[in-house]
Amino acid sequence: MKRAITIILTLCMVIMMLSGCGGGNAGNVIKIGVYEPSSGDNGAGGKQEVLGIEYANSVLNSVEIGGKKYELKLEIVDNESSNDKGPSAAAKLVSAKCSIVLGSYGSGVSIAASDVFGNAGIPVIGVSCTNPQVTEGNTHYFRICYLDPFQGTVLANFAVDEFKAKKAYILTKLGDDYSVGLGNYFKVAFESLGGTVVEETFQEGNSDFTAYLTTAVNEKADVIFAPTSTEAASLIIGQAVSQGIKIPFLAGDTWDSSVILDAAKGSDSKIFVSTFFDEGDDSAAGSKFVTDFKKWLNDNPEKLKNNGGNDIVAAVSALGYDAYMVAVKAIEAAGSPDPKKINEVLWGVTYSGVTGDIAFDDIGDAIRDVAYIKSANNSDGSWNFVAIQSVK
Amino acid sequence: MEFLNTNLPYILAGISVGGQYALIAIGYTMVYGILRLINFAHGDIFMVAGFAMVYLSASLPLYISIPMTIIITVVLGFAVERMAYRPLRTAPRMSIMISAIGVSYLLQNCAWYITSGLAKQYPTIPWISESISIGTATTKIVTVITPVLTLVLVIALVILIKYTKIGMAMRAMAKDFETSRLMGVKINSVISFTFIIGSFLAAIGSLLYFTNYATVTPIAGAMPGLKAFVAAVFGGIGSIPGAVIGAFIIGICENVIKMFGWTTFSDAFTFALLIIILVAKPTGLFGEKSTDKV
Amino acid sequence: MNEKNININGEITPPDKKNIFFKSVVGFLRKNWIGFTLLAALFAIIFILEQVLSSSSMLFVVLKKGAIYALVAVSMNLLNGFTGLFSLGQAGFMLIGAYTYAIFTIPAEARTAVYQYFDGGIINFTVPVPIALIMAGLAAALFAYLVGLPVLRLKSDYLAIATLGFAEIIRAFFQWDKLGPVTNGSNLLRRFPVFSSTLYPFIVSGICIAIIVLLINSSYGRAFKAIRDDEVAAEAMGINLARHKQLSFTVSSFFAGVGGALLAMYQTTVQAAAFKSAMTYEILLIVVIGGIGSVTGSCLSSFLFIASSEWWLRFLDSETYIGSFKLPLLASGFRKVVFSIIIMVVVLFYSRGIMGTNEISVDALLRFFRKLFRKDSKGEAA
Amino acid sequence: MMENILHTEKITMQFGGVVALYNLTIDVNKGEIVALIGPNGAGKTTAFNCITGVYEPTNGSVSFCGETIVSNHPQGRMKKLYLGEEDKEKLRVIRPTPDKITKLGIARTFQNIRLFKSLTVFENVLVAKHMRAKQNVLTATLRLNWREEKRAREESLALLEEQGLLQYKDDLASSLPYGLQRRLEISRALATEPKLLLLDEPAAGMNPQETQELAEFIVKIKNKYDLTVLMIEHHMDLVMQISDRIYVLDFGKLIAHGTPGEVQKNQRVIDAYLGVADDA
Repeated sequence: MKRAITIILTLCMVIMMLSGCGGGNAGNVIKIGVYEPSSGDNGAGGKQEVLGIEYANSVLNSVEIGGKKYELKLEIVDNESSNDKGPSAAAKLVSAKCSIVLGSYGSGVSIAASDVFGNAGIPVIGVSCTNPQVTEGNTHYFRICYLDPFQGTVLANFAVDEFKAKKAYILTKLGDDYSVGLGNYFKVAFESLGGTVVEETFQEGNSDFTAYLTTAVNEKADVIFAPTSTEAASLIIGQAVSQGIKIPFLAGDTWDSSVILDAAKGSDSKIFVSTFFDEGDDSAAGSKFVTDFKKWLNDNPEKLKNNGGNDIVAAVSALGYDAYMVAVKAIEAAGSPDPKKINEVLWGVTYSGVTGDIAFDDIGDAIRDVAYIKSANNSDGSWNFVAIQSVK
Repeated sequence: MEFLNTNLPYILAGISVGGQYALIAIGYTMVYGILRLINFAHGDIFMVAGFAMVYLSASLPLYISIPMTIIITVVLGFAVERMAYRPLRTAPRMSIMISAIGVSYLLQNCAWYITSGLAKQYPTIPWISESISIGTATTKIVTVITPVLTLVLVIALVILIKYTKIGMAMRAMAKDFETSRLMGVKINSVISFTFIIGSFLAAIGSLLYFTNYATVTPIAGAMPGLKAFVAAVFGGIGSIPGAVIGAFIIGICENVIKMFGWTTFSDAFTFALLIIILVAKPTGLFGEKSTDKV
Repeated sequence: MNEKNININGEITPPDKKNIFFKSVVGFLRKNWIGFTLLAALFAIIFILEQVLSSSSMLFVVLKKGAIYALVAVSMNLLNGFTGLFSLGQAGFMLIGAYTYAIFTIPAEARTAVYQYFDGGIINFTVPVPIALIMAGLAAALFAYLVGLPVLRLKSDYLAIATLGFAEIIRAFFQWDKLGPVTNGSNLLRRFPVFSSTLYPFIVSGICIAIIVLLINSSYGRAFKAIRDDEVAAEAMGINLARHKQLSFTVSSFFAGVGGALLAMYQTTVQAAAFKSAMTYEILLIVVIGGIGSVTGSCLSSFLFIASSEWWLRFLDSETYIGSFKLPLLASGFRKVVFSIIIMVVVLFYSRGIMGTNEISVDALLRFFRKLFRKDSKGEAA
Repeated sequence: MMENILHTEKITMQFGGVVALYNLTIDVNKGEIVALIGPNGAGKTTAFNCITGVYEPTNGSVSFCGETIVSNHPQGRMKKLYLGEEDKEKLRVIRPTPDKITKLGIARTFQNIRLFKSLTVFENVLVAKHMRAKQNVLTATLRLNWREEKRAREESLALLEEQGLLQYKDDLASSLPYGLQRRLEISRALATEPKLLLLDEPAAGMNPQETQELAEFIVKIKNKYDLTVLMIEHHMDLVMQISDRIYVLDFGKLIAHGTPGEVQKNQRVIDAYLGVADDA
């Protein structure tokens, strides 16, 4: 018995080593790396982002450079939403010789892997990592979403405009750069608009939010700002509903997910999120994307499951789609699969995507000045478009 | 009165959380009492119970899916003991503990694989998920039911242990494992029975817990599991009333800490409490002192 | 790694005071020349590989992380395997090391960016990397000393839980907003100096492991093992339990701290949230798989562990087609399932780990090959 | 007048409600072999544990070579269980750990052999040398203590050779046959350089032949190392043959004391061992 197991284990090991060593780059393939979480805290969001990228790849899977046709192939790794697993996942992409990388959902992992890509000279397009530190001080990280200072300010403005809010309760997750960062920018903006804030944090793995919500009520907060992952969000909403809390919730782009709609459905909670994209967008590009993407989702049960079991288009999917298209544009413009060349031309790439026009400024951030505000419709479980908000 | 009005929700939440921890903590304390094993996988068995309910209730009515969930959990608890702990009965303590960590790792990863890492919405169980108002606080009925149900189950368990034959065997084994083996106690079946009771209570605990918190994730069992274990140690491991009282103390303290705004330290406080009690009274509040024979 | 050959038999050539140290060193080198040659060869191979292969190859990632984990695993083995103290606080001490290193080495000009919410932080000087590494160890050791005072009196499982609890407390403490000017709250620390060559972690870990091995083979190491085998008898042999446990705990934490600093360099960023109890469990599994009480086992298994989890098994995570046939089961997350099954198999069927309490040494290898050879010749004769 | 080496003053040891040892007063003089006998559960090993600091006695004190090494008094940790009268002058609490007592010069063996199972025979003896070395961690790790280490090794080897264990030096202690394990345990105790040696049932599990050898061995090492021996033993042959004096314990109390001849004739001892007539 033991001997048999030993032999099997050794064999497995040998096979693994062989398979681990294999995987060279075939002639006419350009690899686009996808550095996204599919497990961990941000797994749900990461998967939706990957869906957008995969969909884009199914729409456009080849590119012609100098008369030669190259196949575009995705190389997807799971960074496990974890800053310590991220670098080795990134190294996997680097060693697979990707020409350009997309990702990640979650700013912390993006920052953590930044140097790995940077040292290898591979450009990265951040899809929905909104923390300023991602692109700051380097030349290889770009991003196509807006930034937290912008988003925080937008939401603070919205809180004051819409609810005449004087006091905000901010709930952020410890150790989550996105959450802490956005909370901080909201606080700064909200205070500069004359409001006061109460801040609290929760630990990873926490599932009891009743105490936090009670504090929000006792402090007589006018709005609750909770930029958290969707997992925490659904817990917060559920417990708020059962406690009968009527204070409106505000949150950033992460809450733009069907998970939130499910949690809020049938209750009388008020949820407002800022996001990059609105499904009801009536621009030609936007509506075409929404229809086709939904069809693609519904044709693939597996993909539908990854989207959370329904075909509501998450903003991050749209962003993922755009990021892919920008990457392809850059490859075309560079006229080569060489990462260094792509990096150089990326600065000048412009693209009209489903989430708006994209061009990079001198830090590598997309120039964006509007955010969509949506609210959850509690009766039919969909998003209601509220406003396009820009900063004053 | 004003103080009570504003802070009632914290206390309520504390008592409810305490009840849920208590149901998990009993599983820890019973297994530890008999095998001297920290069953790190217990929290994950609790998590699996949550997922079982999610998947079963998707296709079956509640009156079938709830008993099924309990059965699955009990079978899982039994199987874990059978496959991961029994072969190591004579191995050093550390190996068994590591096996427990391995099982916990395995269960979490399997859950991750099956759910593809996405959080699942827990089904609403009628009546107990409705909201009620107590004084100034609004909460779910389950919050109120939890401590009551916990106490009822604990009393039943204490009676079982005190007055039945198998209960006597369990007590004998907790006192002296080797001697009870020599006296003809069927240790394997008693151990299996212990795991079955522990898993049963964990399944009930998961029903109450997830009705309250509504989302199941693969790591949902880790923190409650650890806290429940701390509660068991706090109360004096091996002692069932100790585990229950420890669980309530920890549940309430945790929420009181949040009430004062020390949210960063709410988990840390639990552990600080544990260390203080361990250093001051190494056997916990109600633990029995054992002296090593030299 | 082969530092394990160090083996003092008291056969040091006598008197002549002046030269005695020199002579003993020479004697020591002469006796262990094969080991040192192999070690030198290993370093040379890594150096050559780095010149030949692209530096981004997964091999180097695994080697770097493996070397760091080897150090941490050996330090945990010193405590759990050699002293018999079941401690689960490793991640906490690594955290202290990582933060100490990061805080004192972030260049002044980068501080405003890193401590963006805390006005650049309050520490405005940097120390050289080697000193920061030692400081990382010392900080962890100091903390371990303080923690050890109350906690080490506890017995086995209680000790494990108490140290686990301390690690959690440390983590919460480092995330505390009020300490933000020093620790940057719960945000990332980054932009500190990191290593690029694989040789760096190998050399640092190598030196540290060599020191641990020297300690284990010294009189103190014997005392530790005596405590592990039988506390009562050890005490009756005049070994001060409290002092020796404290010593082992502090030394182990020192190297965990250095390991934490190296890990910070490897990750290029540090964040308290990453140092969870899961990290301790991972290291514990490495120790167990390698064999509790075997230094070379810990080293070997840390490379295997890291390679399997981060490299070899990754193909299980992606859907794979052979022709048009989709391989079943392969999907995101499957890698971890397979990995945990392998771990369970090892734990259940090889509870002594790869090496048990044995060590790989040059002598043992030679003996092994000789035996193999003899068996072969016997077979031929028959 | 012989020089007193060990004196216990009214040691009482109470575990919860059980009094394991009550007001035990014994004296051991230099160069003697003294035996402590009594039926199972009489409190003999408890007495050893109190003397060597494993237990902290509820009451009483122990002095070694005229110096108090263990004591308890009304203000001590065990004050709730304190049984004696208050003695205001003895306010100093002495609560030594076993290692300090070993260092003073009392070595012991255990009833159920407690060797370091995963260490070799040589290392088992070498461990005992650790406590007397002047090294610290740094010097030991960097081998700056090589001189000391060398001496310890030489002494240990010499000891092993003398005890006839040299050929087993690289074997694991747990792989030795039972009799040799006993002998190793005694050698290990000798390596701590004791003045007083406490032997806890050294002849347990031995046949008459082996017991006889052991008797000679004990006398031999006593003379050679200038030792005093206090031993617990059930083999009456051995006890009667080599001990100078005997203390008899029953149910935690001292019931008899004297030379082998005296004790053998003592009616209480006979009752204790054989049971009172109507009991039997």
